Amino acid sequence: MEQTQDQTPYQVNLGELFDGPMDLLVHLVKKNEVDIYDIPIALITQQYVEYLEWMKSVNIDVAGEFLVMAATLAHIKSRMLLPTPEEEGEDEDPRMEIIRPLAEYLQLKYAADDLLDRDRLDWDVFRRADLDAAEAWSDEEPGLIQVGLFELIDAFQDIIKRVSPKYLWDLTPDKISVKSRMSQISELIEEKGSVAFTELFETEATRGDIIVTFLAVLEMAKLQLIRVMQHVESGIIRIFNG
Amino acid sequence: MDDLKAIIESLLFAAEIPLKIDKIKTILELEDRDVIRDALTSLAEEYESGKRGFFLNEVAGGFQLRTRPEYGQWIRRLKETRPARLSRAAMETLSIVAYKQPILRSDVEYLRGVDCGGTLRTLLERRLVRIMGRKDLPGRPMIYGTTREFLELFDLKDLTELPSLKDLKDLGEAWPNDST
Amino acid sequence: MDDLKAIIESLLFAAEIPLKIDKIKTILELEDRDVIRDALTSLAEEYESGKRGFFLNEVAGGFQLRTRPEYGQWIRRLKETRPARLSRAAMETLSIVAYKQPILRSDVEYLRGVDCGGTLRTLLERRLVRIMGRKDLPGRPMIYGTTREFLELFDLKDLTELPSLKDLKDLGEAWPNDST
Repeated sequence: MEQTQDQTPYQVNLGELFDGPMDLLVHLVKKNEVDIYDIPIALITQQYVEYLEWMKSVNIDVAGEFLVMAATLAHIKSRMLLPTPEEEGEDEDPRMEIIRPLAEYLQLKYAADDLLDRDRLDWDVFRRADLDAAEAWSDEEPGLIQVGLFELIDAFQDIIKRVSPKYLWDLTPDKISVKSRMSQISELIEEKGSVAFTELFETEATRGDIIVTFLAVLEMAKLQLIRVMQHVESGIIRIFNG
Repeated sequence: MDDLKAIIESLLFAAEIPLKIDKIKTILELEDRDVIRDALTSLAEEYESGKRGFFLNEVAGGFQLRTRPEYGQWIRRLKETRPARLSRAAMETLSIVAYKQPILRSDVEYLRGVDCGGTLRTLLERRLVRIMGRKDLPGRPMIYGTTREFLELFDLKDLTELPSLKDLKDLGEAWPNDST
Repeated sequence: MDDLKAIIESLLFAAEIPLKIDKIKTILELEDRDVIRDALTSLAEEYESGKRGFFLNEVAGGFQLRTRPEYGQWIRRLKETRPARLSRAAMETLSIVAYKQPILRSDVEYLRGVDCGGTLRTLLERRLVRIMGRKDLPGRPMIYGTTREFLELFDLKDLTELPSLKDLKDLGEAWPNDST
């Protein structure tokens, strides 16, 4: 799909000219027509820094990641200047630190181009218009449902935006684990009718899991989703549907 | 098939509403309506004599490709087995049950601000939501939770795999350059 | 055209998403996949030799009728709504997810050298990327992958059909497109 080329002057930031420091590096390597596997690191570092300076001078916001890359380049440059101790003569070329990710980035950039060169749906080729699209959204439709996780959380977020923040209790991992365990226990009881308390722990591995299971049972008992009964003689505790 | 006919066929194929001759004329920058009419007639004859899966229907002042009526039974089967989507309302209700379970219908309705009896019933029928039990309150209201089918639908191992609101918030806003 | 072929043509015509052979088999209550495959091959050849307005495309694990790419310019005139575009940043992120999936956001960001939350969100909203689950790491980060819609958009049968990554040493003077 085509690129957005219009950049309004007062809104420019470096991220709009270049999609990040890697993109700027690609631009410099390309401009200098140098081999990516034999980058003249001093030259590229100098031009990279000059670029950032120029950006700042025309009031363009330079994002942090561009500065991180400048530091990386400077570091590689300094390592190139250091004499290599003979016993470490087989050390890797310091430039590999930047060449490797740059090469991979380039490969994937080419791949993106390859994808765009294909016959794109709704641009080069078209399928038949979806005449029944509206109907497909009805509640009455039986059968399978086609939906993604993103839609689910997106729907939930919309609701959260609408209701008061006091209702927004935090879903910490522990709380979610307990909920998840509650759901599993509930399924188990539904299947078997009842389950021995100890059975719930047999497959548990970690201490954390045991606590989660225990909290789940407590919460379910509190909500009266389950009934906890102890056998008078054997002492075995069994859990039944509430 | 000559080019003009093929192009007109492709336009008919992709059009959402019956295609008027004048519209084809404008798109193809043609002077002459007759050329278009001839092409349409020729296409219609071809579909008929070739006994194809669809035919050219003159309808609502334009032309539209439609599947042959005698194949209606098969098409209906196709549509029946089509993966349905959940309505926005059902999606909202499902997300509340998923994230807040175990939850009462009244709490779902408090969050959505509307009656949810219908959507909850739909979700129960589709086995995405189930009744986990009843709460010890006047009227013994039902408590809802999600099912194993729910996990399967979203390809989740368990509920801890559900993305949290924080996950979504961490992504930030959609990229402004991408017109959605 | 024999009846089976015509019926399959009508199914292809009416289907919203690429039609799988198994689906056709179920709808028509056939025993034999080969009959269906033969009919599809024969249809594809007919569309090709007859140079019709559309062709049979094998995509996303199924078959779909699509208008010929050389007529894209005319159909674009017909469709007044402009297709949603993806920015360069979104395309880069998408290709990384496609080639490296299942992948974490942090790995996408390592490769691109920039924050990718916004572009990932765009891609999720467009259903080109999906959440595949969570990784068992601190913070339980989400794992991303591509969708059927991704395959459909770029005319791919499946992920193995992704263009192979190029060996940079063979590329010589060719550079990927960029804004410069």
